[in-house]
Amino acid sequence: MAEAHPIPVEVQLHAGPFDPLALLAGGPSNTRTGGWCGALGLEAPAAEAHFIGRVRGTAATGGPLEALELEHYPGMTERQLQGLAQACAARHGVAAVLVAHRVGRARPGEALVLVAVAADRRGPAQRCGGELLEALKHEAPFWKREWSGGLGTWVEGNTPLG
Amino acid sequence: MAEAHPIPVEVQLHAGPFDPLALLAGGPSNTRTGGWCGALGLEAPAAEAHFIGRVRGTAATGGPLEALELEHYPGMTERQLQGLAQACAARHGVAAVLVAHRVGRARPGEALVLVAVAADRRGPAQRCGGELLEALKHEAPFWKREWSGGLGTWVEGNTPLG
Amino acid sequence: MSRAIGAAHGAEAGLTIQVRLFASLREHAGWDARRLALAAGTTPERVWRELGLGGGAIPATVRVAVNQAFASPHQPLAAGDELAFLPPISGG
Amino acid sequence: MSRAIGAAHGAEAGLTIQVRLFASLREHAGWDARRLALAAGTTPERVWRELGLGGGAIPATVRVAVNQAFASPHQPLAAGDELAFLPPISGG
Repeated sequence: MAEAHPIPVEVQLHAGPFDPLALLAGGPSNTRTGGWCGALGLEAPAAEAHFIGRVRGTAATGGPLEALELEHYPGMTERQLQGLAQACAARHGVAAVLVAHRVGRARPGEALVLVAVAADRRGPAQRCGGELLEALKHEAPFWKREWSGGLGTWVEGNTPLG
Repeated sequence: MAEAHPIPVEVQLHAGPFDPLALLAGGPSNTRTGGWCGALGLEAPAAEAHFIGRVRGTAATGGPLEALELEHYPGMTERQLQGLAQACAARHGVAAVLVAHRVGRARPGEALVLVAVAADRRGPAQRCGGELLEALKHEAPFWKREWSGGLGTWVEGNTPLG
Repeated sequence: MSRAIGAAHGAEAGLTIQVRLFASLREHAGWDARRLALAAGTTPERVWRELGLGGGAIPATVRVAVNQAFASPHQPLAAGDELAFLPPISGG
Repeated sequence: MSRAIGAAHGAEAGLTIQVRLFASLREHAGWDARRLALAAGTTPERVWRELGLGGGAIPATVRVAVNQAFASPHQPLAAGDELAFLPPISGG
Protein backbone atom coordinates (compact mmCIF):
# COMPACT_ATOMS: atom_id res chain seq x y z
CA MET A 1 0.00 0.00 0.00
CA ALA A 2 2.94 2.33 0.63
CA GLU A 3 3.81 4.64 -2.23
CA ALA A 4 7.53 4.60 -2.92
CA HIS A 5 7.30 7.89 -4.80
CA PRO A 6 4.92 10.67 -3.82
CA ILE A 7 2.35 11.26 -6.53
CA PRO A 8 2.69 14.71 -8.08
CA VAL A 9 -0.31 16.84 -7.13
CA GLU A 10 -0.69 20.47 -8.14
CA VAL A 11 -3.24 22.67 -6.34
CA GLN A 12 -4.04 26.19 -7.50
CA LEU A 13 -6.40 28.86 -6.17
CA HIS A 14 -7.21 31.63 -8.64
CA ALA A 15 -8.41 35.02 -7.39
CA GLY A 16 -9.40 36.01 -10.94
CA PRO A 17 -10.76 34.24 -14.02
CA PHE A 18 -8.72 31.26 -15.21
CA ASP A 19 -8.81 29.34 -18.47
CA PRO A 20 -9.03 25.58 -17.78
CA LEU A 21 -7.72 24.62 -21.21
CA ALA A 22 -4.73 26.92 -20.80
CA LEU A 23 -3.93 25.24 -17.47
CA LEU A 24 -4.28 21.81 -19.10
CA ALA A 25 -1.96 22.98 -21.87
CA GLY A 26 0.63 23.74 -19.19
CA GLY A 27 0.06 27.44 -18.64
CA PRO A 28 1.27 30.38 -20.70
CA SER A 29 4.75 30.33 -19.18
CA ASN A 30 5.32 26.65 -19.84
CA THR A 31 7.75 26.08 -22.67
CA ARG A 32 7.42 22.31 -22.50
CA THR A 33 5.07 20.43 -24.76
CA GLY A 34 3.82 17.96 -22.18
CA GLY A 35 0.99 20.15 -20.88
CA TRP A 36 0.09 20.05 -17.19
CA CYS A 37 1.41 16.48 -16.91
CA GLY A 38 4.70 17.45 -18.47
CA ALA A 39 5.01 20.23 -15.91
CA LEU A 40 4.61 17.52 -13.25
CA GLY A 41 7.28 15.36 -14.87
CA LEU A 42 4.97 12.99 -16.71
CA GLU A 43 4.79 12.80 -20.51
CA ALA A 44 1.71 11.76 -22.50
CA PRO A 45 -0.22 9.59 -20.02
CA ALA A 46 -2.26 6.73 -21.53
CA ALA A 47 -5.41 7.99 -19.80
CA GLU A 48 -6.44 11.45 -18.75
CA ALA A 49 -9.77 12.56 -17.26
CA HIS A 50 -10.83 16.18 -16.77
CA PHE A 51 -13.77 17.89 -15.17
CA ILE A 52 -14.60 21.58 -15.52
CA GLY A 53 -17.32 23.28 -13.48
CA ARG A 54 -18.54 26.77 -14.36
CA VAL A 55 -20.74 29.41 -12.75
CA ARG A 56 -24.39 29.00 -13.75
CA GLY A 57 -26.47 31.86 -15.08
CA THR A 58 -29.32 31.29 -12.65
CA ALA A 59 -29.49 31.61 -8.87
CA ALA A 60 -31.14 29.02 -6.61
CA THR A 61 -34.10 31.41 -6.37
CA GLY A 62 -34.56 31.07 -10.12
CA GLY A 63 -33.57 34.68 -10.81
CA PRO A 64 -30.64 35.68 -13.00
CA LEU A 65 -27.31 35.35 -11.20
CA GLU A 66 -25.17 38.46 -11.28
CA ALA A 67 -22.14 36.97 -9.59
CA LEU A 68 -21.00 34.08 -7.45
CA GLU A 69 -18.76 35.03 -4.54
CA LEU A 70 -16.38 32.34 -3.35
CA GLU A 71 -14.96 32.67 0.14
CA HIS A 72 -12.26 30.30 1.38
CA TYR A 73 -10.04 29.76 4.42
CA PRO A 74 -6.55 30.75 3.24
CA GLY A 75 -4.09 28.09 4.27
CA MET A 76 -6.58 25.43 5.30
CA THR A 77 -8.26 25.33 1.89
CA GLU A 78 -4.96 24.68 0.08
CA ARG A 79 -3.92 22.08 2.68
CA GLN A 80 -7.24 20.28 2.44
CA LEU A 81 -7.14 20.24 -1.36
CA GLN A 82 -3.59 18.84 -1.28
CA GLY A 83 -4.52 16.20 1.28
CA LEU A 84 -7.73 15.16 -0.51
CA ALA A 85 -5.94 14.95 -3.86
CA GLN A 86 -3.00 12.99 -2.44
CA ALA A 87 -5.28 10.51 -0.70
CA CYS A 88 -7.48 10.05 -3.76
CA ALA A 89 -4.46 9.70 -6.06
CA ALA A 90 -2.89 7.05 -3.81
CA ARG A 91 -6.21 5.17 -3.40
CA HIS A 92 -6.61 4.86 -7.17
CA GLY A 93 -2.94 4.51 -8.06
CA VAL A 94 -2.95 7.36 -10.56
CA ALA A 95 0.10 9.19 -11.91
CA ALA A 96 -0.68 12.89 -11.39
CA VAL A 97 -3.48 15.25 -10.30
CA LEU A 98 -4.19 18.92 -10.99
CA VAL A 99 -6.86 20.85 -9.06
CA ALA A 100 -7.63 24.49 -9.78
CA HIS A 101 -10.37 26.37 -7.95
CA ARG A 102 -11.66 29.90 -8.26
CA VAL A 103 -11.98 32.23 -5.28
CA GLY A 104 -13.43 35.73 -5.07
CA ARG A 105 -16.22 37.17 -7.19
CA ALA A 106 -16.93 35.14 -10.35
CA ARG A 107 -19.35 35.87 -13.17
CA PRO A 108 -21.70 33.41 -14.94
CA GLY A 109 -19.83 31.24 -17.41
CA GLU A 110 -16.47 31.61 -15.65
CA ALA A 111 -14.65 28.47 -14.56
CA LEU A 112 -15.10 27.51 -10.89
CA VAL A 113 -13.16 24.28 -10.69
CA LEU A 114 -10.89 22.11 -12.80
CA VAL A 115 -9.91 18.57 -11.78
CA ALA A 116 -7.50 16.69 -14.06
CA VAL A 117 -6.15 13.19 -13.44
CA ALA A 118 -3.50 11.30 -15.42
CA ALA A 119 -3.18 7.52 -15.09
CA ASP A 120 -2.12 4.40 -16.90
CA ARG A 121 -5.73 3.15 -17.19
CA ARG A 122 -9.02 4.87 -17.95
CA GLY A 123 -10.87 3.44 -14.93
CA PRO A 124 -8.61 4.91 -12.23
CA ALA A 125 -8.37 8.24 -14.08
CA GLN A 126 -12.16 8.58 -14.26
CA ARG A 127 -12.91 7.27 -10.78
CA CYS A 128 -10.23 9.38 -9.10
CA GLY A 129 -11.51 12.48 -10.90
CA GLY A 130 -15.10 11.83 -9.89
CA GLU A 131 -14.30 11.03 -6.27
CA LEU A 132 -11.98 13.99 -5.85
CA LEU A 133 -14.64 16.33 -7.18
CA GLU A 134 -17.15 15.04 -4.61
CA ALA A 135 -14.55 15.15 -1.85
CA LEU A 136 -13.55 18.75 -2.48
CA LYS A 137 -17.19 19.83 -2.56
CA HIS A 138 -17.69 18.48 0.94
CA GLU A 139 -14.27 18.59 2.59
CA ALA A 140 -12.49 21.69 1.28
CA PRO A 141 -13.51 24.96 2.97
CA PHE A 142 -15.22 27.01 0.29
CA TRP A 143 -18.41 28.99 0.71
CA LYS A 144 -20.52 30.35 -2.12
CA ARG A 145 -22.71 33.42 -2.03
CA GLU A 146 -25.06 34.02 -4.93
CA TRP A 147 -25.70 37.63 -5.91
CA SER A 148 -29.04 38.13 -7.61
CA GLY A 149 -31.18 41.27 -7.74
CA GLY A 150 -28.51 43.01 -5.67
CA LEU A 151 -28.97 40.57 -2.76
CA GLY A 152 -26.36 38.07 -1.61
CA THR A 153 -27.47 34.63 -0.37
CA TRP A 154 -25.12 32.06 1.12
CA VAL A 155 -25.45 28.66 -0.53
CA GLU A 156 -25.92 25.98 2.10
CA GLY A 157 -24.79 22.74 0.51
CA ASN A 158 -23.92 21.72 -3.02
CA THR A 159 -25.72 21.28 -6.28
CA PRO A 160 -26.93 17.68 -6.46
CA LEU A 161 -24.73 15.34 -8.44
CA GLY A 162 -27.77 14.94 -10.75
CA MET B 1 -38.50 10.46 -22.80
CA ALA B 2 -38.70 12.06 -26.26
CA GLU B 3 -36.12 14.75 -26.95
CA ALA B 4 -37.74 17.83 -28.42
CA HIS B 5 -34.40 19.05 -29.76
CA PRO B 6 -31.72 16.72 -31.10
CA ILE B 7 -28.63 16.85 -28.92
CA PRO B 8 -25.63 18.26 -30.79
CA VAL B 9 -23.06 15.51 -31.31
CA GLU B 10 -19.82 16.01 -33.21
CA VAL B 11 -17.86 12.96 -34.42
CA GLN B 12 -14.40 13.28 -35.96
CA LEU B 13 -11.98 10.71 -37.38
CA HIS B 14 -8.41 11.94 -37.72
CA ALA B 15 -6.05 10.25 -40.17
CA GLY B 16 -3.07 12.09 -38.64
CA PRO B 17 -2.08 13.32 -35.17
CA PHE B 18 -4.64 15.55 -33.46
CA ASP B 19 -4.33 17.81 -30.43
CA PRO B 20 -7.18 17.11 -27.97
CA LEU B 21 -6.83 20.47 -26.23
CA ALA B 22 -6.95 22.29 -29.55
CA LEU B 23 -10.20 20.45 -30.39
CA LEU B 24 -11.61 21.33 -26.97
CA ALA B 25 -10.63 24.95 -27.58
CA GLY B 26 -12.75 24.85 -30.72
CA GLY B 27 -10.14 24.09 -33.36
CA PRO B 28 -7.66 26.42 -35.04
CA SER B 29 -10.21 27.78 -37.49
CA ASN B 30 -12.78 28.62 -34.83
CA THR B 31 -13.02 32.32 -34.20
CA ARG B 32 -15.62 31.91 -31.43
CA THR B 33 -14.63 31.86 -27.80
CA GLY B 34 -17.00 29.13 -26.70
CA GLY B 35 -14.63 26.26 -27.52
CA TRP B 36 -16.05 22.98 -28.81
CA CYS B 37 -19.37 23.67 -27.05
CA GLY B 38 -19.61 27.10 -28.61
CA ALA B 39 -19.11 25.51 -32.01
CA LEU B 40 -22.12 23.30 -31.18
CA GLY B 41 -24.21 26.29 -30.16
CA LEU B 42 -23.77 25.98 -26.40
CA GLU B 43 -21.92 28.56 -24.31
CA ALA B 44 -20.08 27.82 -21.05
CA PRO B 45 -21.82 24.67 -19.77
CA ALA B 46 -22.02 24.30 -15.98
CA ALA B 47 -20.36 20.86 -16.18
CA GLU B 48 -17.92 19.44 -18.69
CA ALA B 49 -16.17 16.05 -18.56
CA HIS B 50 -13.32 15.01 -20.87
CA PHE B 51 -11.40 11.85 -21.44
CA ILE B 52 -8.21 11.56 -23.50
CA GLY B 53 -6.64 8.21 -24.38
CA ARG B 54 -3.14 8.03 -25.84
CA VAL B 55 -0.94 5.36 -27.43
CA ARG B 56 1.16 3.52 -24.83
CA GLY B 57 4.89 3.04 -25.22
CA THR B 58 4.75 -0.70 -24.60
CA ALA B 59 3.19 -3.52 -26.62
CA ALA B 60 1.11 -6.31 -25.08
CA THR B 61 4.17 -8.53 -25.44
CA GLY B 62 6.05 -6.16 -23.11
CA GLY B 63 8.40 -4.95 -25.82
CA PRO B 64 8.68 -1.32 -26.91
CA LEU B 65 5.84 -0.27 -29.20
CA GLU B 66 6.95 1.32 -32.44
CA ALA B 67 3.51 2.22 -33.71
CA LEU B 68 -0.15 1.44 -33.28
CA GLU B 69 -2.09 0.97 -36.50
CA LEU B 70 -5.81 1.74 -36.34
CA GLU B 71 -8.03 0.26 -39.00
CA HIS B 72 -11.69 1.24 -39.27
CA TYR B 73 -14.72 0.64 -41.47
CA PRO B 74 -15.23 3.93 -43.32
CA GLY B 75 -18.87 4.88 -43.15
CA MET B 76 -19.95 2.37 -40.53
CA THR B 77 -17.48 3.62 -37.93
CA GLU B 78 -18.73 7.20 -38.19
CA ARG B 79 -22.37 6.04 -38.13
CA GLN B 80 -21.82 3.86 -35.10
CA LEU B 81 -20.02 6.64 -33.23
CA GLN B 82 -22.85 9.04 -34.02
CA GLY B 83 -25.49 6.53 -32.95
CA LEU B 84 -23.69 5.56 -29.74
CA ALA B 85 -23.10 9.20 -28.80
CA GLN B 86 -26.69 10.21 -29.56
CA ALA B 87 -28.11 7.34 -27.53
CA CYS B 88 -25.78 7.98 -24.60
CA ALA B 89 -26.45 11.73 -24.69
CA ALA B 90 -30.23 11.19 -24.70
CA ARG B 91 -30.03 8.56 -21.92
CA HIS B 92 -28.18 10.97 -19.62
CA GLY B 93 -29.87 14.17 -20.75
CA VAL B 94 -26.63 15.98 -21.53
CA ALA B 95 -26.26 19.10 -23.67
CA ALA B 96 -23.52 18.22 -26.19
CA VAL B 97 -20.96 15.52 -27.04
CA LEU B 98 -17.70 15.56 -28.97
CA VAL B 99 -15.93 12.34 -29.99
CA ALA B 100 -12.62 12.36 -31.86
CA HIS B 101 -10.79 9.15 -32.76
CA ARG B 102 -7.51 8.53 -34.50
CA VAL B 103 -7.20 6.20 -37.49
CA GLY B 104 -4.09 5.10 -39.36
CA ARG B 105 -0.61 4.67 -37.95
CA ALA B 106 -0.09 6.39 -34.59
CA ARG B 107 3.07 6.71 -32.51
CA PRO B 108 3.44 6.31 -28.73
CA GLY B 109 2.18 9.36 -26.87
CA GLU B 110 -0.16 10.46 -29.66
CA ALA B 111 -3.85 10.90 -28.87
CA LEU B 112 -6.10 7.96 -29.78
CA VAL B 113 -9.46 9.13 -28.51
CA LEU B 114 -11.12 12.20 -27.04
CA VAL B 115 -14.60 12.12 -25.51
CA ALA B 116 -16.03 15.41 -24.22
CA VAL B 117 -19.49 15.86 -22.68
CA ALA B 118 -21.19 19.10 -21.66
CA ALA B 119 -24.15 19.05 -19.29
CA ASP B 120 -26.01 21.05 -16.69
CA ARG B 121 -24.88 18.71 -13.86
CA ARG B 122 -21.60 16.98 -13.11
CA GLY B 123 -23.13 13.51 -12.66
CA PRO B 124 -24.60 13.18 -16.17
CA ALA B 125 -21.48 14.70 -17.75
CA GLN B 126 -19.20 12.19 -16.03
CA ARG B 127 -21.46 9.16 -16.45
CA CYS B 128 -22.19 9.86 -20.11
CA GLY B 129 -18.47 10.30 -20.81
CA GLY B 130 -17.56 7.05 -19.08
CA GLU B 131 -20.33 5.02 -20.69
CA LEU B 132 -19.68 6.39 -24.15
CA LEU B 133 -16.00 5.50 -23.86
CA GLU B 134 -16.88 1.89 -22.97
CA ALA B 135 -19.50 1.75 -25.70
CA LEU B 136 -17.19 2.94 -28.46
CA LYS B 137 -14.51 0.46 -27.40
CA HIS B 138 -16.93 -2.41 -27.93
CA GLU B 139 -19.44 -1.18 -30.51
CA ALA B 140 -17.55 1.03 -32.95
CA PRO B 141 -15.58 -0.85 -35.63
CA PHE B 142 -11.93 -0.10 -34.90
CA TRP B 143 -9.10 -2.61 -34.97
CA LYS B 144 -5.68 -2.06 -33.48
CA ARG B 145 -2.45 -3.61 -34.65
CA GLU B 146 0.63 -3.20 -32.49
CA TRP B 147 3.98 -2.90 -34.25
CA SER B 148 6.89 -4.01 -32.11
CA GLY B 149 10.25 -5.38 -33.25
CA GLY B 150 9.08 -4.99 -36.84
CA LEU B 151 6.16 -7.39 -36.31
CA GLY B 152 2.49 -6.42 -36.39
CA THR B 153 0.05 -8.12 -34.00
CA TRP B 154 -3.69 -7.56 -34.06
CA VAL B 155 -5.10 -6.66 -30.66
CA GLU B 156 -8.05 -8.89 -29.82
CA GLY B 157 -10.11 -7.03 -27.26
CA ASN B 158 -9.53 -3.92 -25.21
CA THR B 159 -7.28 -2.82 -22.39
CA PRO B 160 -9.08 -3.60 -19.14
CA LEU B 161 -10.89 -0.66 -17.56
CA GLY B 162 -8.44 -1.13 -14.66
CA MET C 1 -26.92 -29.32 -54.38
CA SER C 2 -27.60 -25.71 -55.38
CA ARG C 3 -24.58 -23.54 -54.66
CA ALA C 4 -25.63 -20.32 -52.95
CA ILE C 5 -22.81 -18.35 -54.43
CA GLY C 6 -21.82 -17.76 -58.01
CA ALA C 7 -19.54 -15.37 -59.78
CA ALA C 8 -21.25 -11.98 -59.87
CA HIS C 9 -21.34 -11.83 -63.63
CA GLY C 10 -22.84 -15.30 -64.04
CA ALA C 11 -25.84 -15.15 -61.69
CA GLU C 12 -29.40 -13.84 -61.95
CA ALA C 13 -29.58 -10.05 -61.92
CA GLY C 14 -30.58 -8.39 -58.61
CA LEU C 15 -28.95 -10.73 -56.11
CA THR C 16 -25.46 -9.36 -56.22
CA ILE C 17 -23.96 -8.30 -52.90
CA GLN C 18 -20.63 -6.89 -51.76
CA VAL C 19 -18.61 -8.74 -49.09
CA ARG C 20 -15.99 -6.91 -47.01
CA LEU C 21 -13.40 -8.20 -44.58
CA PHE C 22 -11.39 -6.22 -42.03
CA ALA C 23 -8.19 -6.45 -40.03
CA SER C 24 -7.13 -10.02 -39.18
CA LEU C 25 -9.97 -11.57 -41.24
CA ARG C 26 -8.87 -9.61 -44.29
CA GLU C 27 -5.29 -10.71 -43.85
CA HIS C 28 -6.13 -14.37 -43.31
CA ALA C 29 -8.37 -14.42 -46.37
CA GLY C 30 -6.00 -12.42 -48.53
CA TRP C 31 -8.71 -10.10 -49.88
CA ASP C 32 -10.72 -7.17 -48.59
CA ALA C 33 -13.76 -6.89 -50.86
CA ARG C 34 -15.63 -9.11 -53.32
CA ARG C 35 -18.81 -8.88 -55.32
CA LEU C 36 -20.87 -12.07 -55.17
CA ALA C 37 -24.05 -13.29 -56.81
CA LEU C 38 -26.27 -15.21 -54.41
CA ALA C 39 -29.29 -17.48 -54.48
CA ALA C 40 -32.33 -15.84 -52.88
CA GLY C 41 -32.53 -16.28 -49.13
CA THR C 42 -28.79 -16.69 -48.58
CA THR C 43 -27.67 -15.64 -45.10
CA PRO C 44 -24.33 -14.19 -43.84
CA GLU C 45 -23.71 -17.53 -42.11
CA ARG C 46 -24.01 -19.33 -45.43
CA VAL C 47 -21.77 -16.81 -47.21
CA TRP C 48 -19.11 -17.35 -44.52
CA ARG C 49 -19.22 -21.13 -45.05
CA GLU C 50 -19.26 -20.96 -48.81
CA LEU C 51 -16.34 -18.55 -48.91
CA GLY C 52 -14.41 -20.88 -46.61
CA LEU C 53 -13.55 -18.08 -44.23
CA GLY C 54 -12.59 -20.52 -41.52
CA GLY C 55 -13.94 -22.67 -38.71
CA GLY C 56 -17.10 -23.79 -40.50
CA ALA C 57 -19.70 -21.53 -38.86
CA ILE C 58 -18.98 -17.88 -38.06
CA PRO C 59 -16.86 -17.86 -34.86
CA ALA C 60 -18.52 -16.33 -31.79
CA THR C 61 -15.95 -13.51 -31.80
CA VAL C 62 -16.79 -12.40 -35.34
CA ARG C 63 -19.65 -9.97 -35.85
CA VAL C 64 -21.76 -9.42 -38.93
CA ALA C 65 -22.71 -6.07 -40.41
CA VAL C 66 -25.19 -5.58 -43.24
CA ASN C 67 -25.27 -2.17 -44.90
CA GLN C 68 -22.96 -0.81 -42.20
CA ALA C 69 -25.13 -1.81 -39.24
CA PHE C 70 -24.72 -4.84 -36.98
CA ALA C 71 -26.97 -7.66 -38.19
CA SER C 72 -27.87 -11.26 -37.47
CA PRO C 73 -25.84 -13.97 -39.20
CA HIS C 74 -29.18 -15.56 -40.08
CA GLN C 75 -30.82 -12.59 -41.75
CA PRO C 76 -31.50 -13.28 -45.47
CA LEU C 77 -29.51 -10.93 -47.67
CA ALA C 78 -31.07 -8.65 -50.28
CA ALA C 79 -29.78 -7.48 -53.60
CA GLY C 80 -27.21 -4.71 -53.27
CA ASP C 81 -26.45 -5.46 -49.62
CA GLU C 82 -22.99 -4.71 -48.27
CA LEU C 83 -22.08 -7.62 -45.99
CA ALA C 84 -19.08 -7.30 -43.68
CA PHE C 85 -17.41 -9.71 -41.27
CA LEU C 86 -15.83 -7.93 -38.31
CA PRO C 87 -13.15 -9.48 -36.10
CA PRO C 88 -13.09 -8.49 -32.40
CA ILE C 89 -13.30 -4.73 -32.02
CA SER C 90 -10.52 -2.90 -30.18
CA GLY C 91 -11.11 0.83 -30.37
CA GLY C 92 -10.59 3.73 -28.03
CA MET D 1 -18.90 29.92 37.94
CA SER D 2 -15.44 30.16 36.39
CA ARG D 3 -15.64 31.88 33.05
CA ALA D 4 -13.60 30.01 30.45
CA ILE D 5 -12.93 33.07 28.38
CA GLY D 6 -11.31 36.35 29.27
CA ALA D 7 -9.91 39.24 27.32
CA ALA D 8 -6.60 38.15 25.80
CA HIS D 9 -4.65 40.80 27.61
CA GLY D 10 -6.15 39.97 31.00
CA ALA D 11 -5.57 36.18 31.21
CA GLU D 12 -2.69 33.92 32.13
CA ALA D 13 0.05 33.87 29.52
CA GLY D 14 0.15 30.81 27.27
CA LEU D 15 -3.57 30.12 26.87
CA THR D 16 -4.35 32.64 24.22
CA ILE D 17 -5.98 31.35 21.05
CA GLN D 18 -7.27 32.86 17.85
CA VAL D 19 -10.91 32.35 16.80
CA ARG D 20 -11.98 32.73 13.18
CA LEU D 21 -15.41 32.78 11.60
CA PHE D 22 -16.30 32.39 7.93
CA ALA D 23 -19.09 33.20 5.52
CA SER D 24 -22.58 33.29 7.11
CA LEU D 25 -21.18 32.75 10.63
CA ARG D 26 -18.88 35.74 10.21
CA GLU D 27 -21.71 37.91 9.00
CA HIS D 28 -24.12 36.87 11.74
CA ALA D 29 -21.50 37.50 14.44
CA GLY D 30 -20.26 40.73 12.91
CA TRP D 31 -16.56 39.83 13.28
CA ASP D 32 -14.11 37.55 11.53
CA ALA D 33 -11.23 37.03 13.98
CA ARG D 34 -10.64 37.44 17.71
CA ARG D 35 -7.85 36.69 20.12
CA LEU D 36 -9.12 35.07 23.32
CA ALA D 37 -7.54 34.01 26.61
CA LEU D 38 -8.95 30.71 27.87
CA ALA D 39 -8.96 28.61 31.01
CA ALA D 40 -7.01 25.37 30.58
CA GLY D 41 -9.05 22.52 29.08
CA THR D 42 -11.52 24.75 27.26
CA THR D 43 -13.08 23.05 24.21
CA PRO D 44 -14.37 24.51 20.92
CA GLU D 45 -17.88 23.65 22.08
CA ARG D 46 -17.38 25.81 25.20
CA VAL D 47 -15.91 28.67 23.17
CA TRP D 48 -18.95 28.60 20.90
CA ARG D 49 -21.31 28.85 23.88
CA GLU D 50 -19.33 31.51 25.69
CA LEU D 51 -19.08 33.66 22.56
CA GLY D 52 -22.84 33.32 22.11
CA LEU D 53 -22.47 32.29 18.50
CA GLY D 54 -26.02 30.97 18.42
CA GLY D 55 -28.23 28.01 19.23
CA GLY D 56 -26.51 27.05 22.48
CA ALA D 57 -24.37 24.09 21.33
CA ILE D 58 -22.57 24.08 17.99
CA PRO D 59 -25.19 23.27 15.33
CA ALA D 60 -24.77 19.95 13.53
CA THR D 61 -24.10 21.77 10.27
CA VAL D 62 -21.14 23.74 11.66
CA ARG D 63 -17.71 22.12 11.59
CA VAL D 64 -14.73 22.88 13.79
CA ALA D 65 -11.15 23.32 12.61
CA VAL D 66 -8.14 23.62 14.90
CA ASN D 67 -4.90 24.80 13.34
CA GLN D 68 -6.46 24.49 9.88
CA ALA D 69 -7.49 20.85 10.19
CA PHE D 70 -10.94 19.47 11.02
CA ALA D 71 -11.18 18.71 14.74
CA SER D 72 -13.61 17.52 17.39
CA PRO D 73 -15.73 20.14 19.17
CA HIS D 74 -14.69 18.41 22.40
CA GLN D 75 -10.91 18.51 21.93
CA PRO D 76 -9.24 20.68 24.63
CA LEU D 77 -7.54 23.67 23.05
CA ALA D 78 -3.87 24.48 23.50
CA ALA D 79 -2.06 27.78 23.71
CA GLY D 80 -1.60 29.38 20.33
CA ASP D 81 -4.29 27.30 18.63
CA GLU D 82 -6.21 28.76 15.71
CA LEU D 83 -9.84 27.72 16.17
CA ALA D 84 -12.30 28.17 13.31
CA PHE D 85 -16.03 27.57 13.00
CA LEU D 86 -17.03 26.60 9.47
CA PRO D 87 -20.59 26.88 8.16
CA PRO D 88 -21.76 24.28 5.58
CA ILE D 89 -19.18 23.93 2.83
CA SER D 90 -20.25 24.57 -0.76
CA GLY D 91 -17.24 24.36 -3.02
CA GLY D 92 -16.60 23.10 -6.53
